[in-house]
Amino acid sequence: MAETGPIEDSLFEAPPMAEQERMVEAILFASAEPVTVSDLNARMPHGADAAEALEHLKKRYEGRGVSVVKVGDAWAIRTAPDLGFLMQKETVETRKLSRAAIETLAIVAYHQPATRAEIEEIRGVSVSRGTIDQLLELEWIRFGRRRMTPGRPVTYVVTQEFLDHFGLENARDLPGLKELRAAGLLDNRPPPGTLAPDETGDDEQAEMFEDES
Amino acid sequence: MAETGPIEDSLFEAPPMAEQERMVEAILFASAEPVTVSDLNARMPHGADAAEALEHLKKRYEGRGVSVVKVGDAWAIRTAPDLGFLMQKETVETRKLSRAAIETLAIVAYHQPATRAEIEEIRGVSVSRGTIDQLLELEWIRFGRRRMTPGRPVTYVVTQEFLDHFGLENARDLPGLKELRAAGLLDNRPPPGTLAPDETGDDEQAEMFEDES
Amino acid sequence: MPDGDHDFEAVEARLAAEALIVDVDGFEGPLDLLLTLSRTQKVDLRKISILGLAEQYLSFIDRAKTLRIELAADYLVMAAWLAFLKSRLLLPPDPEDEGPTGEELAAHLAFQLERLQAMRDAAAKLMARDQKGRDFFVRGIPEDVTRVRTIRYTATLLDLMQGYARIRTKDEFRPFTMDREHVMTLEQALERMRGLIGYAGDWTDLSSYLPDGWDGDPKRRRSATASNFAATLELAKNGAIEIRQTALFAPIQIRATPGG
Repeated sequence: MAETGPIEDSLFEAPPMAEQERMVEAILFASAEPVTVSDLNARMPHGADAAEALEHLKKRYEGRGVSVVKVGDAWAIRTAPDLGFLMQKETVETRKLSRAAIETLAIVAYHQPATRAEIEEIRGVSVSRGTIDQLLELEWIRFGRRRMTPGRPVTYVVTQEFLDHFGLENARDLPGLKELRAAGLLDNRPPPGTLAPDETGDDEQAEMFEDES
Repeated sequence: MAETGPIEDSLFEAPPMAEQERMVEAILFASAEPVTVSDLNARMPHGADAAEALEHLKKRYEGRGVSVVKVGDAWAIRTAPDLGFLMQKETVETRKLSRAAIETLAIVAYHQPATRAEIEEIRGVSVSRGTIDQLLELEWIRFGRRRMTPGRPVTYVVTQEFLDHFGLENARDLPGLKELRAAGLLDNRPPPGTLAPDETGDDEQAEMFEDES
Repeated sequence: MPDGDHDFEAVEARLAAEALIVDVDGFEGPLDLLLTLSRTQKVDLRKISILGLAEQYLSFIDRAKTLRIELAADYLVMAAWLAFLKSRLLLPPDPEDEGPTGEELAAHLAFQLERLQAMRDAAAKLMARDQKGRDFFVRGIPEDVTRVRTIRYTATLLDLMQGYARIRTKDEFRPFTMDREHVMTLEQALERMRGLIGYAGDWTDLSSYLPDGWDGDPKRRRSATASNFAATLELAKNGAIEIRQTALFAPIQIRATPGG
């Protein structure tokens, strides 16, 4: 374990906050992917408080050409969206998503964790294998916990990459989520005459969104 | 890509310098390569002065965690040199000590001070230089006094570090054979590889090669 | 919908339906089609007339049939269900029937339509957000984190003690594995038994077959007994002898197979 100079010093005293802010700045600039607070702390000298340094850094970059953004429990630096027009060179041509894929993505995002059957129930049509595969490949959705109902179906949830791609701090910030929930449109309402739904569905969803915080 | 107001205006009038600075910042951040001043000017609205904006940006980043640096005749944002250590991630991998090393260490611990010849006699096979070196490097053994016999061979003894690692006050606290047996710590059967001396030799060789990896 | 505008709206709906039929492939299932049809009602989805919608859908299906357009099975299933729903909505409820009422079924269909519409709107809002790689960008020159790998070797006190014990007791183990003097091999026993078995017409204890000099020292007796037993099993397998044991742990007895 080659504990180098600065690190050894820090065993006794954390560097000043201004210095910690510089460190967080350097690490975030160096990474294209969001970096979690625990990763930051692990890379910074002992005793450093990345969370606090991040708050300072975020303020510092307000209104600048790049900004410090929160993605789930991680942080990243991204260019300001209003300057996107300067980046034609960097623009990534994404494969155009089918309507089925976009709707499936929205259903997973708003109803997560969502089973395939639930997606099909909402869209009124079967979900093709390719649609799910495409979203998995984009790393916008991933497998969640299996539902504790007969057949233990797999569930899908959205990923950090999804949040990052759409500039969301967490899944609770999805546009219109509150209104949809208030209107009961995210309820798992079974067709009349069928058995009661698995009650866990809603609970799990609530948990899911809490987890994201 | 919404071509918003300010850009259209800029066809006639350059954006304010603060805005130009933001633009340079965003472009330098997002570009995969250092960007020349003429490239910057080409990408920014007409009338913009990238060189001046760069100067402002460079000043702004002075003393920060990243800095605006000139690379050839182009510009880029780079980690501040003093924070380079943050770009290293130390991973500690834990490996089991090889059997040859454990046995050698055990002999030193039980028989210290022990010469290499004594270790070999007890183990019944020759001890590779690498095994001794590894134990020296781990600071679990060190050189003791030379034996006052012909050739004045070096001896090995265990270190304080060794005692700390194995939670011993003193090497004499190591249990004897009888106690080991009473405690059920003796294998009832010789492990494979100890059957014939030549086999052990092979074994050690194999371990030596593992050491190399 | 028996009001004055009815005819006009019906005509408009019919025209819309004609257009719909032409690109029936464009629909993502019956619910999608229903949602599109419901737009012709020009009301809030919450106030939609499900009965009217059912009629629209059924006439759509009829038209498709007359135009000999192949419809996927799920469209027809939906048509059958809507026909059933329509009858439920129109006929007085049967007190005997415990199933859901027509109103409940209609309410659920309305909920499904509203929910699908809501998800579509949400999807549109989502896609309208600033997107990475289109509106905002990541670091163009990420600096790789170089990994400095440190290997830490570990050993426990137990490893150490067992290692030492292993070396120091090597000699004690030698006789068991190395000393051929005290071992009777299966081959030896088999050869010997083959010679003796011809004389065993009556049941005889297996233990009596131990060769001289192998029944005293426990180590030698164990080895000889084990090999003898294995040899008798082999002989029994070949049909040369029979084996019996009258009770658990009773002496094992053997005899030559009569006439064998």
